[in-house]
Amino acid sequence: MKRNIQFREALSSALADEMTADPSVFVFGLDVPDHKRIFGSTAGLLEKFGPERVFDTPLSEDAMTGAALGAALAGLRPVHVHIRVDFALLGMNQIINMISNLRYMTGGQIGKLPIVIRAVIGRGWGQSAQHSKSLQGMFAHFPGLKVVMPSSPQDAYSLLRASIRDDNPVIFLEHRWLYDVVGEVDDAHAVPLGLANVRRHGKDITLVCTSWMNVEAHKAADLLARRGVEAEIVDVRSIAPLDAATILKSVRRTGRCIVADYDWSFCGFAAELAAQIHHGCFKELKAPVERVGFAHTPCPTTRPLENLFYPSAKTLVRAAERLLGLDEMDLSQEKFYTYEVNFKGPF
Amino acid sequence: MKRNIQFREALSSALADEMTADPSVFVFGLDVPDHKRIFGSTAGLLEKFGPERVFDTPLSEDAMTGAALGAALAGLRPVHVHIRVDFALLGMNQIINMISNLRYMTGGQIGKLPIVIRAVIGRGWGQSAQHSKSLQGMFAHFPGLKVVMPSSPQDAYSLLRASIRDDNPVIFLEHRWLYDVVGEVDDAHAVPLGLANVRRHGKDITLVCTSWMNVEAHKAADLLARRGVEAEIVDVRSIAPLDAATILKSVRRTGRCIVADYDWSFCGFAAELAAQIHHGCFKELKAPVERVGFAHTPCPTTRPLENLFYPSAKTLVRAAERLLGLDEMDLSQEKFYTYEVNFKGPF
Amino acid sequence: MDKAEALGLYQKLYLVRRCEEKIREEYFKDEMKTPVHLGIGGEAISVGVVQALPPAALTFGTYRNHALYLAKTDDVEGFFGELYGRASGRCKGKAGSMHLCYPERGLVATSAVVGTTIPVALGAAMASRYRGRNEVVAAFFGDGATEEGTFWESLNYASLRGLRLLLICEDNELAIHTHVNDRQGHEGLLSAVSGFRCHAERADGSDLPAVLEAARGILRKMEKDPRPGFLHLSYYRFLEHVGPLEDFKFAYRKKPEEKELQRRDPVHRFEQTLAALGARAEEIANVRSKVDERVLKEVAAAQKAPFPEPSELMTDVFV
Amino acid sequence: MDKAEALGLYQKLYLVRRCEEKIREEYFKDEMKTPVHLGIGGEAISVGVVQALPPAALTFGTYRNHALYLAKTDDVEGFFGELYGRASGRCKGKAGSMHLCYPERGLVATSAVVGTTIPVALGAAMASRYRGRNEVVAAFFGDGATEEGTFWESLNYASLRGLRLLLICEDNELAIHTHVNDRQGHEGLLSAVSGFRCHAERADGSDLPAVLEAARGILRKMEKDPRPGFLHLSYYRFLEHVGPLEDFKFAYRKKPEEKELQRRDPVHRFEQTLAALGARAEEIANVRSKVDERVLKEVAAAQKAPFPEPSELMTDVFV
Ligand SMILES: Cc1ncc(C[n+]2csc(CCOP(=O)(O)OP(=O)(O)O)c2C)c(N)n1
Ligand SMILES: Cc1ncc(C[n+]2csc(CCOP(=O)(O)OP(=O)(O)O)c2C)c(N)n1
Ligand SMILES: [Mg+2]
Ligand SMILES: [Mg+2]
Repeated sequence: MKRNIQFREALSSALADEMTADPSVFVFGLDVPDHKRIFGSTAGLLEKFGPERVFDTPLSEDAMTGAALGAALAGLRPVHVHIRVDFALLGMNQIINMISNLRYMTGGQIGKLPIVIRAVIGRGWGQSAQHSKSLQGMFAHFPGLKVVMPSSPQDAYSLLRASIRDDNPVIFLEHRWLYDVVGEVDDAHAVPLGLANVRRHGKDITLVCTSWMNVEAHKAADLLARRGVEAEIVDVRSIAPLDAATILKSVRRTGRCIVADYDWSFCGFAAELAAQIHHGCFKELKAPVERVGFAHTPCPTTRPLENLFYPSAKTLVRAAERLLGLDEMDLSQEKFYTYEVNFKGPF
Repeated sequence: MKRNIQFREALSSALADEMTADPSVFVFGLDVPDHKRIFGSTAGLLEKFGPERVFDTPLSEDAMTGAALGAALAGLRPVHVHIRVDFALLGMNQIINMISNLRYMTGGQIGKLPIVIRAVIGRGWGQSAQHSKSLQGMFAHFPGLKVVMPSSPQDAYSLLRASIRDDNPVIFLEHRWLYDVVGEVDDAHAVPLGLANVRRHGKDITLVCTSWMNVEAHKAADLLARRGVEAEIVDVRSIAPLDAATILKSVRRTGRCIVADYDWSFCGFAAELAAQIHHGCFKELKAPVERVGFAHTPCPTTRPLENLFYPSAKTLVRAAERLLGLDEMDLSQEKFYTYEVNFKGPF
Repeated sequence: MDKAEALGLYQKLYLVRRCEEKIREEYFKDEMKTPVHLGIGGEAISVGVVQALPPAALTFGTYRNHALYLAKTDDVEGFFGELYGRASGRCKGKAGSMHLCYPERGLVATSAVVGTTIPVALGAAMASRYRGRNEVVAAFFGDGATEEGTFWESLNYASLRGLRLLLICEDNELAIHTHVNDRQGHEGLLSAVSGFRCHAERADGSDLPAVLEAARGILRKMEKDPRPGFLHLSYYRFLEHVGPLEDFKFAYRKKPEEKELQRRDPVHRFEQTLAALGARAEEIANVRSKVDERVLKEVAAAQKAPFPEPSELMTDVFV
Repeated sequence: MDKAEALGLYQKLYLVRRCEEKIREEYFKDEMKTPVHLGIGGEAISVGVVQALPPAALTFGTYRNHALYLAKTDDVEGFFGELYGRASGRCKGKAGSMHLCYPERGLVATSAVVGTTIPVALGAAMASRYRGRNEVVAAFFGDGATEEGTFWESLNYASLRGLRLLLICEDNELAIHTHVNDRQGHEGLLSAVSGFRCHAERADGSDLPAVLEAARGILRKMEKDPRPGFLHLSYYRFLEHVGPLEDFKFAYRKKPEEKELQRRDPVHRFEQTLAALGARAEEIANVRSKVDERVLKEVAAAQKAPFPEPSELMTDVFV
């Protein structure tokens, strides 16, 4: 069945469909069953599956992360939700010292470790330094964790289903602004983990993007197209395992690349991408890979600084122009995406 | 005064000297004052400074990390010690959500945040997956943290003193095997944070190394020298802030580079180094930068697999040979560093 | 308490209320681009405990910090400047509502990650003890924070070392929309903490004199017998968890009767105390009008104040 | 307890002791390249509690897991294979001593990061409850683990939901070299946990019949009234924290008198129980010699077993 739905509904549908298909799937975490339903992404679940399968927790992220592991070891398929990925840092000991290692440490005696940790990232309403981290590179650094970042309703739906079905731990990171995005979702369309997606074809430059940066990249590509530059957009989607082949193939053709990761670049996933692309396209690259990411500061609250902190379509256009040796085009009349248009406070 | 001392004594001397110089410096953490004294690195302190300045804690890493922050906010200069960096993951919320952010979040109202978190990394006696992480790239990813990795007794001494004097949070990572290394330490020789160190000069290839990999690199350079290859070794020392200039200068000259970071490479500090070197030496590089690091698995316990997990001088020689287009030299008669030579169990 | 002291306290209490009511009025103009966790109903806790604390006591709080900020610092200008994200904000707009602080005036830090300032306050108490003083340090937090392991770790360590750490639990029975009965597996916080070597007291947090008395009482005990103190203060959260609105329409709670609402309103309650102490209507009105004026003035100033310079983005990361 | 049951228990108890004594004998050959946290003095705890638990009960433990591993799985071959890092090790040498486990026989996981398996056991208990069964799940841990916040978070949640999580605290009063008095700020664990809705019992962990009785007692209570149980069992750690040696020469503790050491030796103690139950010397000797033989055989087998193939490095990361 095909429907035009929001990203948030794609998430709740994926959860509902997996919970229907498999009684061992359950969803828990702070605020999961309240009336706000994690910005709508757990809507309908409580009514459909009841409080034994959709439940709240105390403020105890460390223990609840361990509990997800224990439930998985006992044969269930937990989906643990954090309304902000920053709170998952309280569960780091469990995520890194236990979840990522355990199968290996037992010599594979533990056959499956199906745990999904869903977490919201991205801008809101002055989120500040403590509610704005992304952490994909941090998680992907550790062997034993898969890391997924959908950027369209279809991917949100299909990749969340695939993550729940995966027998390995998966960190699933959802950008808050994407929740409002509407797109066609075909529930018969499966997307396996581990594949990048060429979202737009072009021959002049490759924009390798994660999460929200795909949206900015589309806007940037539209602008660049006006002056005849064809940008190709590769949505990484699966941070770990990484589909390097699709990315390298694109850059080998275009010879120019901007890596736009929704995070700090330093020691982040952007660094990994840049390193692999340089290594794999050593001969083909006409210029060094450029990285576009957060300013290397904690995230400020006040809007003017926040706007400088986050990269945008404009940042991408300017970086592409530099890479291509073009003058700066006039963007003064352009309307860029602003949060105010879609959303008013408080969160 | 110059002395030939072990790395462990360089650490305890640095602590003693800073504690003597400044009564606001104190050292605390699990096992800090017991008779083992964190492998000797806190030896003598309890006797000299008493239990108010050198003390143990309960098993409460989260609260103790927060307490270090609170003590710093109240004007002291805490040194918090973890006998394994893996345990610092229990304090991640404090380290990332509070310590790294706080000065920024207060708009600089907090003038100083002098906190040193010392942590031991590296191989031991079958340390397994839960006692073998390094985490420099993970910490360095977050703005607001400095990250330091000494590899010689002099650097252990000078950089620990500099870290304690620094008014910013510093993560200080010490490889367990380095503790036995003896070297001359001049207590008048200051090493500021933020500078890399060319430990060996060569013109054919640059080995950019962290921590223990410097030791392996020296052995590799000796071997390569036999066949006329002159390897330059750059010890990064300061992971954040990073002294890219020194590294780039070397690679621009040699045109070939291996990055040897004591960690997993994927989304790690090795990726950052490779990305920056490719970017900064785009014209001069004769071949792509190679990364040498841990196998991308959790760390196994049994020695034969552990030996495959960790990179060694041999790994470096082979990588250099590939980069230089040389045949593999015969290493079958070579004696490589093995832990057994210096150390018997249990930890 | 005499009338003069009471009028002084009322000035503080009403200032907090007025500031938050002003936020409610202004919020939908979308100029305060920061989430606001309003403390309406809980003002007496901060006002009372701060009054009882030694003025120099270091304090720590949460994202629901407006009352604490104003009670401790009396900095209305920096407060609104911060909410409006202006250069005149106490934290130059980098903090917003959730991280308001003023270390020079003893509000050292507040945090939007639940429970995280409790061990930080512990560290400040350790520092005082290190200097041979063992002064009181205060940490304010919600009932939800007691579910975090760090609360128990901090309580354990403060108890072990006999630190004068005052733990103030502002208990509204809610963590966002989840009732305490769905979160806590003990028979009440007082009994749960009482296994540790601490002092513990409970009081009605809607009643300023009761808060003051309980705080003074526990501080006296802590003075005599150096242990941490746990002060359990209940109150009613009038508004939604975050944002300027009421949210009685949602199923998670019911709107109490008007009389009950009045009973849980610390400003209303304290006005009755004032009357009982002989304060005249115009004395009270006089306090209010001065506060009203001050608040209006500072809001207007904040609205006109410049934003921080772009170069501010990169400052304050490192010293 | 009758003689037959007692001899069966003795076989287990002595097996644990013998295996660990064997490790001590062999350790300095440096062929077991894994840190060993020996449990000599504490064997009765695992043996007794495992005996009391339903055989299918899922259990979780720590790095000090030899007794639990052997009591729960009776897998001497996989045990020594693992310590010697061989392919015949239960975890193919990837675990070593600190992470020994055998999920198929109910020892689901052990961990070398203190406290970390407590919430994992909690999750297993949740899973059982999810399936409508609420079976007992057991977590073994040291006294130090109760200082970690995760212990309190787990206790709170198990109490809240009435889960049959049995928390077994193996209290040797030490965390490495630090005495409990320098770590815990309450008047004893039993009183500290009693604020939560759990059952709590204490017993002498050196005394196998006492352990058994306490474990059976608390399990009965948990059966009738579904709540978590906290079983506080004291014992004496005879050896250094990690490694095969005694360490009485260090100042942190004194060597007890010989008589006291005997009193704290669960094997010695239980031999007296056996005698009292009428077991003859040769019956006891018979159990021992069979165990001795088995241990010798398995150690020899492990020493000769091949190491895992190099290709094993990359397996078992993902399914
Ligand atoms: C560690 C952490 N987990 C989750 C959240 C999301 N969150 C914000 S406030 C809140 C409820 C806290 O309740 P309580 O401590 O009682 O404070 P109150 O809001 O009632 O003042 C939650 C769950 C958070 N900020 N930090
Ligand atoms: C989280 C964590 N912190 C520190 C350590 C280092 N460490 C290993 S064992 C131990 C003592 C634990 O004491 P206890 O829980 O009483 O267990 P016991 O060793 O006495 O059996 C410590 C501090 C660790 N492994 N994990
Ligand atoms: Mg609350
Ligand atoms: Mg112990």
